[in-house]
Amino acid sequence: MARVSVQQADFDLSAEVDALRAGDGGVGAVVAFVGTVRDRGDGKAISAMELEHYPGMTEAAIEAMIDEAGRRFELRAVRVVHRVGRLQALDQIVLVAVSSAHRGQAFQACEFLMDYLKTQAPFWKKEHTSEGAHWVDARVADDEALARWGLRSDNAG
Amino acid sequence: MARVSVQQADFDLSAEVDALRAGDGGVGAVVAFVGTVRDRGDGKAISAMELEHYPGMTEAAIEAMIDEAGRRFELRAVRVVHRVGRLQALDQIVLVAVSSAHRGQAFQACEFLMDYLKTQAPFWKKEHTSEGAHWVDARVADDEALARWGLRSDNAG
Amino acid sequence: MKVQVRYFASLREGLGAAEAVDMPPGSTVGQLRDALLARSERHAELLARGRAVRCALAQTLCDEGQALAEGAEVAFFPPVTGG
Amino acid sequence: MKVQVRYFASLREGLGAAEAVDMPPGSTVGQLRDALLARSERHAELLARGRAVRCALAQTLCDEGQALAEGAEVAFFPPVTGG
Repeated sequence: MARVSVQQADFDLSAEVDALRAGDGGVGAVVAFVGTVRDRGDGKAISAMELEHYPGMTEAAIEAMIDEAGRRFELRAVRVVHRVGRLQALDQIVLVAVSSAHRGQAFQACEFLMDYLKTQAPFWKKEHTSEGAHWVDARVADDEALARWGLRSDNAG
Repeated sequence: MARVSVQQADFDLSAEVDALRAGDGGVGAVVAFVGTVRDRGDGKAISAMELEHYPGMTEAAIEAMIDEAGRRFELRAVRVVHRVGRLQALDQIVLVAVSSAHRGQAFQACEFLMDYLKTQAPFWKKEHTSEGAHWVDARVADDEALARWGLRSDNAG
Repeated sequence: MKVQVRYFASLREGLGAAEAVDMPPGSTVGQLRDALLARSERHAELLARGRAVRCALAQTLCDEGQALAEGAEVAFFPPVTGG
Repeated sequence: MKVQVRYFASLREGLGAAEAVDMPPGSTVGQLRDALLARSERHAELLARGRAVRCALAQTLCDEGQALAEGAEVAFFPPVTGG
């Protein structure tokens, strides 16, 4: 199974996690993160979200993050799915799923990958609200989240 | 939807997470932990696992843990499913799923609940291996994991 | 006063799922454990003070200093290992 | 030497998805940005030094000191906001 998919289509959480741990009796813990489109942002109703990426670079960047996670944590397998194109409120955006023998490693690796992805993977979000469309601003808090892992990011700042 | 289910039946991860966030446009992040039966323990092949619980107390204990998680973290919803009875290697044992507006809170609450559940919820595991059946020993590491949240456990010790 | 005792996991395998015990009014969970220890060699072995035995009163984890009331449900079991 | 420039998100909306630029041998990514700034008022506004613009060379995040080679693919885009 590919480790990384960037796709317009929705994903099925059960199917992805089943494939992640298929036949691997060494797995004791799976941690899955699903990011979803909120229906409000800055007090305005969000009617749709557009996601753009950099084909080729995006996939390569995420592959490199997974390799780094594998060096830092004891992992069995990793799967990342990120949607692009036009999404609606409540749609799924991203899945990061990690399997490990032990839960502590799985939790850490999954959060590490999300912090990394948020600040280093070339995706851009455009929110459509009742007051028009605008590109979402990067958050300093996301750079700070990555800094906890000893990695510097100046994405937002 | 009930927050806690202790059941013999397997669970479907997608269905549980869909129900958790159904119609809730405030959710931006879901973290789900799935614990599974490994096929080896202490170098011996595990052919089956039996899970026993204390009906009534188990459910009440987990409900209290969810209340505590709700006081500590900004959560939208929580769902815990724990299986009992006879399981096979690779079967799903437990699901802890948490929804929140933000990923950091969801990761922390999910790990907090797992650390709590491991040391304070009345479940007992019996492993069946090629060399016979034995009750699984509690781990000091699980008490230590709970201690990180400022909660003392002397379960293993 | 009557109290209902329940066992789980290895204690249930050795002592059965439940038994009723008559205790003097004002007894504690620890005094109940002492009384149980005297019931049989099996009890003496499985509930021995050196062993890791946890207890719950009214379906809440407790320590042995807790006082019992008429009809109380007390459970003894090994350290928990769920998840 | 020819380099291929790509834009994403708000920069793509303002400047188009891609353009080809001829640069002197040995130029850096920063010198490419300078050359682009001079192309039009639109370029000058969207690639202005005061704005948060990130760049990638050969599909890897880079800084403006990186040297370009013939046929290089350079991308300019705003801070990323995925996940």
